[in-house]
Amino acid sequence: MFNHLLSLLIWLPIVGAIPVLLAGSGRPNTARWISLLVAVLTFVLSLFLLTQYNAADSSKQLGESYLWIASLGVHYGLAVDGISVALILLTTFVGILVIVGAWEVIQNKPHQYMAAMLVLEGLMIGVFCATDALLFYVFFEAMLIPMFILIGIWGGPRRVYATLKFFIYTFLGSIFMLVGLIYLYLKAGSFDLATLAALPLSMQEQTWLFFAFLAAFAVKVPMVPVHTWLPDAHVEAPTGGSVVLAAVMLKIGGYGFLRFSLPIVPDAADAYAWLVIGLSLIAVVYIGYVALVQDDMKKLVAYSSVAHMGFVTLGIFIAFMLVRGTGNADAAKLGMQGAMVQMISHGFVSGAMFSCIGVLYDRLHSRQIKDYGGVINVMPWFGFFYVLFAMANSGLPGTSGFVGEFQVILASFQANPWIALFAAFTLIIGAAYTLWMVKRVLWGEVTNPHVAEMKDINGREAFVLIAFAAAVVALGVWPQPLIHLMDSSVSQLVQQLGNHKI
Amino acid sequence: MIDPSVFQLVCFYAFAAVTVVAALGVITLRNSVHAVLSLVLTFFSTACIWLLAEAEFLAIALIVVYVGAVMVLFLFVVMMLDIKQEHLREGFIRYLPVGIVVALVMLVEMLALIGVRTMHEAVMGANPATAAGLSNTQWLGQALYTQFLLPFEIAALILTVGVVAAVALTLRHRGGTRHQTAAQQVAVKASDRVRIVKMAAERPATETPAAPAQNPETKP
Amino acid sequence: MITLSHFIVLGAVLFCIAVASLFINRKNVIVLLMSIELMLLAVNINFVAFSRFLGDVAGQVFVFFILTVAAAETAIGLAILVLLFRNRSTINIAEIDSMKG
Amino acid sequence: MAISTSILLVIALAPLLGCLLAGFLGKFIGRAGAHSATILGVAISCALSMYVLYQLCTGAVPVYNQNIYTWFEIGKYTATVGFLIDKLSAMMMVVVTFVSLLVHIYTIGYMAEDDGYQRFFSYISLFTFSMLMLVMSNNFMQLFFGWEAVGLVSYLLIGFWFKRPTAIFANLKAFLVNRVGDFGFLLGIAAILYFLGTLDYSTAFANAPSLVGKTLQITQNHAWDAATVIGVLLFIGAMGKSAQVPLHVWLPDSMEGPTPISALIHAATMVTAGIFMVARMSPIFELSEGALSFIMVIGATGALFTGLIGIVQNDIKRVVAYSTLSQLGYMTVALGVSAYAGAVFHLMTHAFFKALLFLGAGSVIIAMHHEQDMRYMGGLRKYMPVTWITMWIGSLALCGVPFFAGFYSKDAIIEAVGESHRWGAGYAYACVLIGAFVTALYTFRQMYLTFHGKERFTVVADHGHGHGEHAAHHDAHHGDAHHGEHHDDAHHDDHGHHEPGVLHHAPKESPWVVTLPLVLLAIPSIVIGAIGAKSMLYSGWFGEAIHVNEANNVLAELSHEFHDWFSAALHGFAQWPFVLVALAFAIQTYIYLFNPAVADKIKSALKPLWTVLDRKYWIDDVYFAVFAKGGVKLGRALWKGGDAAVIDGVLVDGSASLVQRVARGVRALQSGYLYHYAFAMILGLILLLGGYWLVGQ
Repeated sequence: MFNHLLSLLIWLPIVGAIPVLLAGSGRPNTARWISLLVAVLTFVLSLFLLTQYNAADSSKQLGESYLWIASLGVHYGLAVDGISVALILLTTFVGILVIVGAWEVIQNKPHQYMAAMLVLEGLMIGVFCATDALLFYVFFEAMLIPMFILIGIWGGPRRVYATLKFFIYTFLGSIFMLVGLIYLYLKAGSFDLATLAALPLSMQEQTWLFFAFLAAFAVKVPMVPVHTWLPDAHVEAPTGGSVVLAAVMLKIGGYGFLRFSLPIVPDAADAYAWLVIGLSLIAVVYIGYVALVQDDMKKLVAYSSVAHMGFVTLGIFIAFMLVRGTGNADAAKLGMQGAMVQMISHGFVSGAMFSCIGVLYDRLHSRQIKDYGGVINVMPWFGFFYVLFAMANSGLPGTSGFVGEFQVILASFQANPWIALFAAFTLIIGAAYTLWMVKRVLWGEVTNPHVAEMKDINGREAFVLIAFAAAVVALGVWPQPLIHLMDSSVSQLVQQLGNHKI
Repeated sequence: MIDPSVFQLVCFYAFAAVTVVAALGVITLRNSVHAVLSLVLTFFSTACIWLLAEAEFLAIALIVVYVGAVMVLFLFVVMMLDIKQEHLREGFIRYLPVGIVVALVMLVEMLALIGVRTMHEAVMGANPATAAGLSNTQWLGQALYTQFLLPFEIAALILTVGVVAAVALTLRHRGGTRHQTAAQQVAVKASDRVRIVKMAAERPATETPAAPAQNPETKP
Repeated sequence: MITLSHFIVLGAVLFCIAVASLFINRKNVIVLLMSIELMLLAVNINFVAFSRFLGDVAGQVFVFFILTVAAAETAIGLAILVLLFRNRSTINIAEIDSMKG
Repeated sequence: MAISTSILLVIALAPLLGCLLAGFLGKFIGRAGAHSATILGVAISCALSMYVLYQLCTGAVPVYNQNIYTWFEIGKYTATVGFLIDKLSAMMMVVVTFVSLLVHIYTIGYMAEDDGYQRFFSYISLFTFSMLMLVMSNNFMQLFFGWEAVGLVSYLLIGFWFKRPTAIFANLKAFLVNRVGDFGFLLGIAAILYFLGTLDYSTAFANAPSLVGKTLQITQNHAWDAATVIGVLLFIGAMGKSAQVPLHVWLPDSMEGPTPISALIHAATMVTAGIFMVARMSPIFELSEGALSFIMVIGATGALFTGLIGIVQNDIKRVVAYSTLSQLGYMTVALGVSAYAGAVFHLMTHAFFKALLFLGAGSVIIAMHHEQDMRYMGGLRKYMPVTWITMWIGSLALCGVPFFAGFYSKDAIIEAVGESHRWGAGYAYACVLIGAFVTALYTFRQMYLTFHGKERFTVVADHGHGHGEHAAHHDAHHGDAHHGEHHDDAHHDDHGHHEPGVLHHAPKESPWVVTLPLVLLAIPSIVIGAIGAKSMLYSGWFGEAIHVNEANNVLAELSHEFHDWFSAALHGFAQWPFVLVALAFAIQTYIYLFNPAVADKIKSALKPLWTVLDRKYWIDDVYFAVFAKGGVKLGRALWKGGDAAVIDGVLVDGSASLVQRVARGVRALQSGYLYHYAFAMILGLILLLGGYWLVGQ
């Protein structure tokens, strides 16, 4: 079984979606239970990764490779390293929670919703496993389809605009990547990522390729100024869609930088690191201010996601300045690890925040902050979780939100104190927008009579929030296991950064 | 005695003239029925020209299939539909110059491209069918049933599809007609016919649910 | 002596007449359909002529197929025409612009 | 023999366990269960802390410095969770757990009728845990954890009565202002990692001398001294947490929280975390004259100017709050002149007497049925003698009257500043000296207004209102205009009283759970100074924990004059500070006991000055206008201008509408008429033929 563990992880949820669909709208509960079963099975399977994966070994493991398109030499190639394992676990973990979270919330065609979620989960795992660039691309693009459906069918009133924007934005970005990949294929005669990483390229070629990859992944992350699809998509998406989008899909952008920009075009990435770092800092400061004034909770959290993902790109690209500028490989590792931890942490925190907003939305059918106020009076347990996640969102030590930001700030100070200064600004602005929202939503007297009728969270919602809370606190109190899991892979990446290709 | 080649040439010119005149008639005649008949004439004289080219089978086929079937279909439709002719002739005069100019330009271009002058030299040689010791029909038939068997079958299929499509398109379902659907009658189940409803003999008195316990932490 | 050019010129003339018809009979679908028949005929003449002059059976085989397909096409075209007339009570193309972008 | 790791773990985790029990199982174990669990946890913690301190004092054990577990390890960078227990941290642990224990007990009485009883206990136990993590830490990461965690608890507790707009405004403000400090603090930690390559205290301090001569490149041709950068950045963190000017604005507002919290967090422990931190980092601060001067000037400014505001306050808790600000200023000045031991010593004595004053004020507030305005008090001494006496003890200690605890610490600070030759020391000396006078002014005013003079409240027997009506425990505040978004709501709190100064029962002494802590705090407020002065201030009691360069050691110079606690106190009567206190005592006694009308006359005579003080130098107003409103305005401008207009409007939707416009133009070609299409085809054919022809030519 373990020989094909990765394939199993990818295809179990996708194939599992078929019986869910077949269960049909007539038997929604059957569909729900089947999809939960599939999601749990996938999660349990993904736990085997921890035993099967040898964290001490930096090479890619659990590999599978079959010739897929013989005429192009495309392989169905899968393998994982520590970073992939962490992200796959995040995906399967969130996968269960979105199914549980949508249990009775989705009344319209629940079987299709669940099936879309499962397919999406499988495809996302595929992205994290693929070692063949074309396979990666296929998963990368295929992912858009279930997400498109999720937002387009179960979304809010402006879902058509949001889905189109989401689709066209991401699609436009990835087209550039495809062109880049084709160029690389013509040059190297293979789509294998390891081969591409070893391919010597001139600076001019690297520059073109770098911007092609940047277009694809910057949109996905998203980085300023191509972030505007995210708030719209989040606002219109159903809760589960938002959770998956924020928790896992955004990570694929960061992951793409690691798998493509860094090893394939290291010299161009180094030359343009200033650009990415600048954009990341703009994300932290500018988006922080923009988030401050949002009236819509989901939009606020969406903007805060952009700001937090700024730390991911900052952590990844600061590594160039450290390795090539100062030669401090350990600091580069610190920054890179910070970026990785931030990705995982943001998965939990933003997922939890969107779940919380979903809980509120299910009761009042509004996401406007002004419609709430004094929620703690009627929902004390909910209030506990909301404050916990808000604190994690504003980077309180002891929660996962702190770890990544801390490491990235420490690392960026090694490169340039000014970068650290702007990055650390998140401490103030992040707390400001998150807690101001908490203040307006949670505290105070109940002013809206509908709020007074709201019931505290039920067992199902409690399960979701407790699971997120456990992850957030565990990672915040003891991040070392996660860091150990990714350590050798990050070391190898950092080592690759130093290799000049010209 | 006339030289056969000259006779052929005369025949060709005659038939070609009829063809062209009839074709002009097709496009200019006011009455659609006349136009169709004119088209029939065009086909007929073309068939004759094909006979000059010793393509007997096709010539006959053109007359039998086209004139005999397709054109009749045309006529049938034209006569069946109650078409107001005047209306359809609007713009005839207005667009005539354009049509002529375009047609002439195209003709010139085509002729120039084909290189009519050089082709003038190509004289009809021996009939390949005769050279092979076959009639034209045999010659064609052999090719059709050997070399072109698959396209031939496909052509048959296309014809069938065409017929089915034509019928499907023009088929009219009239509302209000009552007819049986055998499939439904066969597929019926007992549960579709009788529904057994269980009901309580009397309804229990409804109780108001107890008010939920107040949470002390939230109470002001 | 009949040369290849005779046939080809005849074909070209027929084709151009059909083209002209597209302009002057722009409203009448029936005539338009007939124009298409004319065009096919013009092509067929060329095929037959080339087949004869080059001694290649393929040309005539092709004509055979064209005739087949044209027959099917005419049948469907006329069916559409009937349908059109039934629904719109006209075959005036000027009134049919549902393909408008 | 060494300090046992398990004891330390129990010390840290016992309050956390109590917190979790009270917080999550609060409903299940009930009120008694909640307070028993938490008090037991803190009591265990307190007893063990005292044991650890005892062990250290007797010299039975060496300094404990061990890691518990690795938080992260990346290359050469590691962050651990561990404990460093020397006398400095042990003393802090005792102070924290002792005051916390008393506050826990006091809370039983104070919060008796509050719905959030269990929640409150949970919070204060969580606070105790966080504060212990802060002081016991042996590395910067854990320090930052504790640092932020106490901030979180402070946030939760200030907003404990979350229905009150002023409370939830104050807690947001407190958290954000603290975050400004933490911003600097985090950068300071990053700078330490950059220059010293470690987050561990002992390694960092051992490497600290290597900072000398190092610089941080700020611009191309500009560099700052490394030690100064680190020092200033770390101190910015202390400015936030310890409410130093100009980040002091949150502390007075934090009085929105229940009084036990004001005593525990906003007087005795959390706000002194900054002082503790600077003392802990003394090996680094000692390397930078610039940073120390900066600290001294900031502290001196706070000591004097926030004290002045205290004079005009009418809310009993706010007077104490401003006095806290002022005293924190004193501690900071002491840090600035390298008298770290003096600062820590004052921190300890202050913890006791200020907690006493706050709890006493709370006792008064209970008696007055949650009336906090001193203008409606007066003459309370006969109703509540225990509170009266203990508060006088606290006040005398605060004023630095000889023999009381405050004397030894405060006098040492003032003298140390006098001895210092650091840049700005003259200004600092003037500030702290005048500050002593100001301290006495507001302290005696408060005591007289509250306990002496005529009763300015009336008791109306009204049996229509049961006591339960007043159960809504809201420490409403009066006499202080609030500059928040809820400016107008500030006085709309639902309140036991609708008319100020009208009570339905006569005030009476508080129950024993309230007075016991007062008495227990009064004792150290008297004696701890005499006991600790010689050893802690002048004998290098802290050992390696505090490092002072020989040239900066002002306390060592003072130690020549100090012989024993008794003669020092006698000597103190002849010193300037005491003269000033006595003068203030005379003035206030005259005004408030004999001629109350003078107060109003002075007030109207000095109207402009009074306004300046009443408006708190307009600092709050400026901050609110610039940072809060300005931030929102900037955010809105960026959102509407940047995101909505430029990115979405021009680039995203703009490109879409461009395509749309082009398409609309092209759409005209698609007329839908067959003959148009046919014409297009023919045209194309003609062009194609023509093209071939031309090419063929």
